[in-house]
Amino acid sequence: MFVNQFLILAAVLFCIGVYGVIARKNAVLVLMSIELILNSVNINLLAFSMRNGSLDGHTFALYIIAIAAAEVGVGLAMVLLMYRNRRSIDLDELSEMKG
Amino acid sequence: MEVISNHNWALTVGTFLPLVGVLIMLFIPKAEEALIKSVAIATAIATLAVGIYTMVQFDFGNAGAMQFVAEHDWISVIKSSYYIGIDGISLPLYLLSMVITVLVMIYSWDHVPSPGNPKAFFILMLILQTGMAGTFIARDLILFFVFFELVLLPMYFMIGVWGGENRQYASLKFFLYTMFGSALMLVAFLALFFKTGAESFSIPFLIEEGMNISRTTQIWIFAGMFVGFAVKVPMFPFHTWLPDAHTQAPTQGSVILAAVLLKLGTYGFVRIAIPVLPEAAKAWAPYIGGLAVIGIIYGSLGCLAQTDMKRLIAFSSVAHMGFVMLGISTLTSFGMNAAMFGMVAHGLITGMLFFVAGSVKERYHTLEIKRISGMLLQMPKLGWILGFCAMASLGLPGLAGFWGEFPAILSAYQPAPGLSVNVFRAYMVIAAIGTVFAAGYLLWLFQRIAFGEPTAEFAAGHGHDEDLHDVNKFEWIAWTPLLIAIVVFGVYPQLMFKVLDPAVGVTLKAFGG
Amino acid sequence: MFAEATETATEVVLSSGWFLEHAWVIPVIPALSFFLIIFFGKRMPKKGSEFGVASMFGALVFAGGAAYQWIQRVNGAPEGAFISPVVKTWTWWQNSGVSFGIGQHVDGLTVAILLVVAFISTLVQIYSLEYLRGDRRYTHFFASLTLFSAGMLNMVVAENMIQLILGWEIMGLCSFLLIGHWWEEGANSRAALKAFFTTRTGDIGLLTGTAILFFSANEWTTKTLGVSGFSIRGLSSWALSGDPGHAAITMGAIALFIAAIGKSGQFPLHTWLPDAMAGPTPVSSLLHSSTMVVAGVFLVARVYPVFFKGMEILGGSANFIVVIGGITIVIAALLAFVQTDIKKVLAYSTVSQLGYMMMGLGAGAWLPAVFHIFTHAFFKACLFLGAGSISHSSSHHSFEMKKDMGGLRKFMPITFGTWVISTLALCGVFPFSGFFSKDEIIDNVGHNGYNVFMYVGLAGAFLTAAYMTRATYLTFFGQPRGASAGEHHEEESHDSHAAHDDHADHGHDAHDSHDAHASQGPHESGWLITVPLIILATLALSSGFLNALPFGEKFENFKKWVEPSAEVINPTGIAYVVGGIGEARIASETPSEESGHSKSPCGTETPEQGVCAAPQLNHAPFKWSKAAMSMLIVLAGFLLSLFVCIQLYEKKNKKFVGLTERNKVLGFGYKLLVNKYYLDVLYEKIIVRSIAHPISAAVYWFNQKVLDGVVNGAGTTAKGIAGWVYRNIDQRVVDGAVNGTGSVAQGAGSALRPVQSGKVNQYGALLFGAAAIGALVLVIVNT
Amino acid sequence: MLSTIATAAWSSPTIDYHALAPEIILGAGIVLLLLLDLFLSDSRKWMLTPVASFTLLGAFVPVLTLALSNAGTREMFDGRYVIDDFSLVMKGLFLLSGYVVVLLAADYIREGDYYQGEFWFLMLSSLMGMVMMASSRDLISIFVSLEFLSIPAYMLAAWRKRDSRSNEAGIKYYLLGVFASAIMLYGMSLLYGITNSTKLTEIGASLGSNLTSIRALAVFFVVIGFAFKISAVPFHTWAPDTYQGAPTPVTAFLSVASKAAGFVALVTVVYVGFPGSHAVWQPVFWILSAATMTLGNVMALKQTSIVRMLAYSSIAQGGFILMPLAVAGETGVAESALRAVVTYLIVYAATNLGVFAVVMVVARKTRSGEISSYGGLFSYAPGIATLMTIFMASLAGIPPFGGWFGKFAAFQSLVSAGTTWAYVLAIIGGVNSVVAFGYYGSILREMWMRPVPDGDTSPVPVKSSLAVALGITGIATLLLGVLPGIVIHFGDLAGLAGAFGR
Repeated sequence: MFVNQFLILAAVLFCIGVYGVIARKNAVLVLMSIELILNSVNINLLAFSMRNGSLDGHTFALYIIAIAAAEVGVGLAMVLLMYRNRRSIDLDELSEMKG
Repeated sequence: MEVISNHNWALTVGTFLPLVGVLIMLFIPKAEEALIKSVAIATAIATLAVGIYTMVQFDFGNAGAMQFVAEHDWISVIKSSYYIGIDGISLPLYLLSMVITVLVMIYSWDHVPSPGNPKAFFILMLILQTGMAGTFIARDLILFFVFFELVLLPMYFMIGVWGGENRQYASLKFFLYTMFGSALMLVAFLALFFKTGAESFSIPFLIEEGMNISRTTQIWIFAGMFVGFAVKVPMFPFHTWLPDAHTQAPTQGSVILAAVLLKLGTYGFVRIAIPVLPEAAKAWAPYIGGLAVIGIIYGSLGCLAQTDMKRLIAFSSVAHMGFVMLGISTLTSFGMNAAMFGMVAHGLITGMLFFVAGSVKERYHTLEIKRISGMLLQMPKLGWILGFCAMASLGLPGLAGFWGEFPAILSAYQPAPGLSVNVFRAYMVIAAIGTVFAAGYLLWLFQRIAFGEPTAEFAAGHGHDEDLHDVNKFEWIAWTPLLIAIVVFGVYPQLMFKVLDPAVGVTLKAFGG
Repeated sequence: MFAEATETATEVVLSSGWFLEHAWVIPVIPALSFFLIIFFGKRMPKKGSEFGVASMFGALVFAGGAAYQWIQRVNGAPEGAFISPVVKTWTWWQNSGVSFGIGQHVDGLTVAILLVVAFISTLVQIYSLEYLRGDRRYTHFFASLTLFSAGMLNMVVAENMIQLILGWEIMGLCSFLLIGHWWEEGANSRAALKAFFTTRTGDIGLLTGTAILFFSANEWTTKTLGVSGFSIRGLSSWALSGDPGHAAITMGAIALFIAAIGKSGQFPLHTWLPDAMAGPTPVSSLLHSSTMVVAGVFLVARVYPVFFKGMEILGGSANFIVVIGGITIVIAALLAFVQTDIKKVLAYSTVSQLGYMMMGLGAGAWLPAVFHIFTHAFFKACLFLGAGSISHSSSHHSFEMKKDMGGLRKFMPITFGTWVISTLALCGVFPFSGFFSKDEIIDNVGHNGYNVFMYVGLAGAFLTAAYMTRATYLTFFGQPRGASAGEHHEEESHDSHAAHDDHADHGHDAHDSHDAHASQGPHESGWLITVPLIILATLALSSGFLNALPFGEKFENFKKWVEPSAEVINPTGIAYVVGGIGEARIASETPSEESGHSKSPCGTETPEQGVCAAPQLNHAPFKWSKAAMSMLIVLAGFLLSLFVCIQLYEKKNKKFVGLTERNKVLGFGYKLLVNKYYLDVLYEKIIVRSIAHPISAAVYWFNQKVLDGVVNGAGTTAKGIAGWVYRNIDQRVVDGAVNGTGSVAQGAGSALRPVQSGKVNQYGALLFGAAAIGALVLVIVNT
Repeated sequence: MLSTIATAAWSSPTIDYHALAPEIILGAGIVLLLLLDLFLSDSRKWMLTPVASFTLLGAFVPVLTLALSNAGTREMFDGRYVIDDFSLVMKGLFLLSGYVVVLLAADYIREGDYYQGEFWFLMLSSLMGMVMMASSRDLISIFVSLEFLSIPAYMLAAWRKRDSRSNEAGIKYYLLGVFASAIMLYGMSLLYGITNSTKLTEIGASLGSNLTSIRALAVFFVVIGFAFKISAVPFHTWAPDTYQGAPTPVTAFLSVASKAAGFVALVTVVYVGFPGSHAVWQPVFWILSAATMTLGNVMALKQTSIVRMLAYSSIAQGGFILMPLAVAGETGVAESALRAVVTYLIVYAATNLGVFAVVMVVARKTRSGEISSYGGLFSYAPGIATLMTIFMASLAGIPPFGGWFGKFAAFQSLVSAGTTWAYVLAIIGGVNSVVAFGYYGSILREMWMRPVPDGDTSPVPVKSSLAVALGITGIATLLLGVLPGIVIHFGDLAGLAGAFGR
């Protein structure tokens, strides 16, 4: 079958996501990049699930989607909080504590 | 090793009684200083009483055997048990620790160093007592380790809180050194445990099994123990914590440190490292001996370079422990006896010297040798006691020091079979030269401090007169026993050799000792 | 082999006695009284001195008793047989299952020295009652003095080396205390330090030597005699048994001899002796007559067989001991010439006399050497006490002969008389005691083939006579000078204790008394001082007759009583054996007086059976010719010196003036007159100046600069090294390494802090970077 | 492939309510709190605290009963959710440390002008996640419980809304946490792909011990996910900032409970999931352990803020706990390694909570988080100072306080492996334990040997709840040190190690 293409796609998405997390200073963009990674995972799972012909993958993916939603909810809430406190969502400003 | 176990409660009580005292003291308000002190001293004396009872019950005819043995489960999972006992080697040190504690406490009655707080001070001393006594009776490596470490914190605080100007550095240094040593020591213990089939930590068992370990492995395990004990002894080049610790520590701290704590290291060698790992001991002996003689000469040179009385005495400890280690490194019962005697003698003498140093400091508010002079004119008794201790310390026959020093030198002439005779004979000569150095720095110290006219700043009528009083009541009470002991053991050493000799013989079975 | 020995042996029980059996009590008495003085002395009416004197007297009585009973023991035994020592031991300490004893080993040598020591000590203590009256540390002084004697006595009765070392070191300690008695003055305490330190340096040898001998001998001694390798008896027999390997015994002997050099002030370790004069005079007299300095000689005499074999004495060639002894004789004697301090003259003379004893021992003249210890003790003590008496009563506590003495014979006849007698004894003039001992040494040295050293000895005799004459002249003849003339002069030339009693507790009366002395000028000392002098002088005169060869055999008691015979004896050593083993029977049949080839195998070859306790020694037969020759030499020295002295100190004023004047004013015709003085000039300038001064001055320079420098220098360099090591190695390297690690950790901490930048992205980057690297590694590894 | 779904017969899972009792009680408590928070008036919000604490104690009861009812291991959902001794011990640990945290937080929360309700709610939920984690034996359940315990933790960290530091702490923790779990998920997906199962036992079976690069990758990524939770270097970066910024009780909670949870997950995955592939994770753990303790200690030396120093200290401690895992694959070591980890976790929990209790007590007086504010503490508050001394000594591993035995156990299992690497790591550990005293000692020094900074020597007030917390932790620390036999019984669990039986 054509599992490999899915895997490659997932890998690419993963990398893009990682890049986003590392490179983006904007909190929201970072959140989105993380979502990207999670989705790459989902693709992986589904692809494998298809190949192996078992449902665990699907189940796993569903859980991930659900939890990802929750996470993003919390995440956005925090970003909002951050915006309230400092009128900015630039992560570089979050360096009050270091060393 | 044959075992006699009646009165097996005696050791447990003798070891943990101080902690009971601590508990009581915890409930006494800080303000009740007199009460606190009396309770502490009472506890210490009670402990000593138990110790003396132990000695009375001790079967001297059978000093080689473990006596008062008690064994209970402790940490069964790791096959470590609460296993204690005492033999001719432990007994003197066990008692020494108790006696010293009592005397130090009596001395502290009116000598609590700043910043005061006798409650904490006495509590720490009692905890120390438990740790020291426990180390000498432990027959299980883990138990030994726990007691061995137990003395660290109290001494750390004693130096760090009640010490001199540079106390914090000194205390930390003392602590880190010892901890480093004991970490490696612990690893070595564990390695020993597993190499002997992970069956037990009990020392007698390990002595049976230890010799089956392959030679190279033994050497490595020994290395771990060596560092652990050598730091405590302290042997060159692990000695540099000692002068600082001694110089900064309060008098009581120095006395306990010199009299007992240093012995934990040498005791470790005699009790654990050498009997358990005979092969490794043989392999290491020349190097230990070498470091020992280096220590002797080096310590003496260090002494000659000092301008501070207390620091000088501290360095002299390095030299004297060098003699002890030389005796041990010969692996002959001759040398081992000498070493054991040397430990006790050094405990009495150097402890006494530190007492004197403390009193000098208290009176002159300085220990700078060149600032003090003509003590014999102002405080004849103190001065002559200093002279006496100096003589004892330089190994004058008829005083205790000689019996640790001379036989140790003697034994180096004929080390155990398998050790290079020529090397050890060279050590012997160097050590003999060391005795001359000893005479040099000690008399030099005595001459400059005690002889001559008082220096201008301390001459009569310069505001120091009320400080410069001679030995007082508490000092007499605290010192007399030590002074007497120094003479008695010096004049009739058989008192101690009789106890040590059989035990040493047993310890050195592996060497046909 | 015991069996054979005993079955052929017919045992005869030797007489003994309570005193002999309990000789060990002798050192114990003063030792106890030491503690009495320390603890109760101050409270006693006589400030503790009574304890000291009493105990020494007690010791003397016991020693006398022991000596008497020993003589009984000897007389009770057949001629020439071996008289076994009275040995007793109690367990003192044990090690590796073996127990080592403390006890007594009493034989002729022991009793002889015991007697002397106890006797001299007693007299010195009595003397000190007066001499140190009012001293601020009167009690301490007597305490130390008593302990000192105890140490010496203990060393003499010692059964084994350890016990011997015990006494040896106690003496060292007490010498430290006594020499530094007036420690308020730096010079004194430094001298004390120097004395202790120098002797202690010698002790390296003692420790090492004992160790070597113990381990080499122990097996044999335990097997054969059932005593440890420390035991005197064991060592002696072992040395002659042929068991010891050459290296072991040689090393042991050399090591021990180094100790002896240090203690007995032999060249080159003699430099501490003159400084030791800083102590009170009684101390000097005790130290230098019979105790401290004799200890070294005694050690050699005690375990003589060890040295006999180890040094190959009588081996034909010169050995270490004899050489050292010889050098010491001359060096010291020359030094004595340039001293102006009377005590230093005596000090050097002591060194030189010790040289004689050593030379004697080294040359196999054991008996004369020991006898010389015996006689020397009396006259040297007498001389020192005499000097003390002078300074005490006449020269206002100065010992400067040139500055503060002179012409004292009129004022202090007793002192003068005793002094002269002792001097004659010292110079070895017939029939004074010195003659019988010193001359015997020289004689035997020659007889045993050490000819060179015989001449050294004679030269020594010459010099001795000369410098003693000079000293005597300066002190007792001529015009009173300085203090003796009643002048008050500056403090520093005073003997320390006078200066110090001023601010002493009970020192005022003393001070007054001294002023009294000064004001009333030179006078004879009190009876507490003169009586000891007289007694000693008497003995200096008479003691020689204990062993006066010239008067035939019945006068050779000392030899009979003291010298152990070289019999081959039953290994048990206790039982005394008549005959038994072949050679021994011969030996016992014909007494070995006439010198020549030894008849006992001891010392030469090893006995097939039994053991030897002493080597076979030769004895030079007495010849008047030789005696006369040495007498002449002494006389020469005496006269020459006297003459020179008179020229120098009596007529020196006229000399130059007269010469120059006559040269200027008168002409050539008066040359003969001038020549008379020209001879003086010749004698003085050429002989005295060119021989005495340059050489002895050179030696003195060598002594002060080089040897002294070595001793002092050793100290300073050691301290120098110490300082350097401490500063650089200890503080920098060793300590630095430790602190270094700490700072490294700290540094690493600060170095790593940028990692914790606080920036989320960087954290993320780190996180993933690590992950990626790890992943990469794993992938590579696992493909 | 739909056929597979069709053919899959439905069988309703049997549910062991006794086994699930802790979770159920916890859940009930959470709901109760939520409702109470809704309906109670602010004046009576204090009631929430006792409710929370009693919920925890209540949940602890069934843990005990389960432990005593020696019915062996109970499995649910065909072995995907297991209650064995190991999980019980860990549950107990979580619940009790949770209880202590409640004690710590009680006054803190009441005095802070924030909503109490949500704090308790969040904390209990997080605990719920941990309790579940202890039993999860399936990738999915592990993932779910991980997030269950993490998400509330993120919010707790940011709980002091108007405090920018707290906020920063939350966001950092959150972003990195999510990122890490994303990477972990990727690894899990690969695992699933390779083994076609999410059940750990099956994964273990099919992974076997033969490795390919992809398997190694999968294992490694999963490990990383948890390495983040236990803040192992170099995945530790969040810890110091978060600990410093978060409210102190939360910090205590994170540094003890959530770290423990991370270890539980790690141990479970490694022991049950990848017993065969120790060739991968042993070196990984070796490096992590060495790096973690070294860097943690070294960084801690330089800190001036006590909380931040404690953060690094807890990182370093994590490194020590990792030590035995670095050799867990060697034959016969697994058991002792597991024992060591559990023992260490228990001791560490007791000690560290105690430390934070002291920190809070002192902070209430000095109003400062600086180490220097501890100057002269012994002179005016000997009791507190002594307790702190005990805790510090325990953390430094000095007998006779608990810590020494934790370290001892770790060293023991290391040495029992007997490999060179094991010895090297042991030496590194030894050296580190010495370095560690550098900063633990510095606190002792402050308390005993330094003067009081502001001369204010008025006695330190100790709230009853804090006093109880101090009492519990103090006694526990001492007891664990003197009679380690007790704790080792809990630690002595072969349950998981059985996976190494082959």
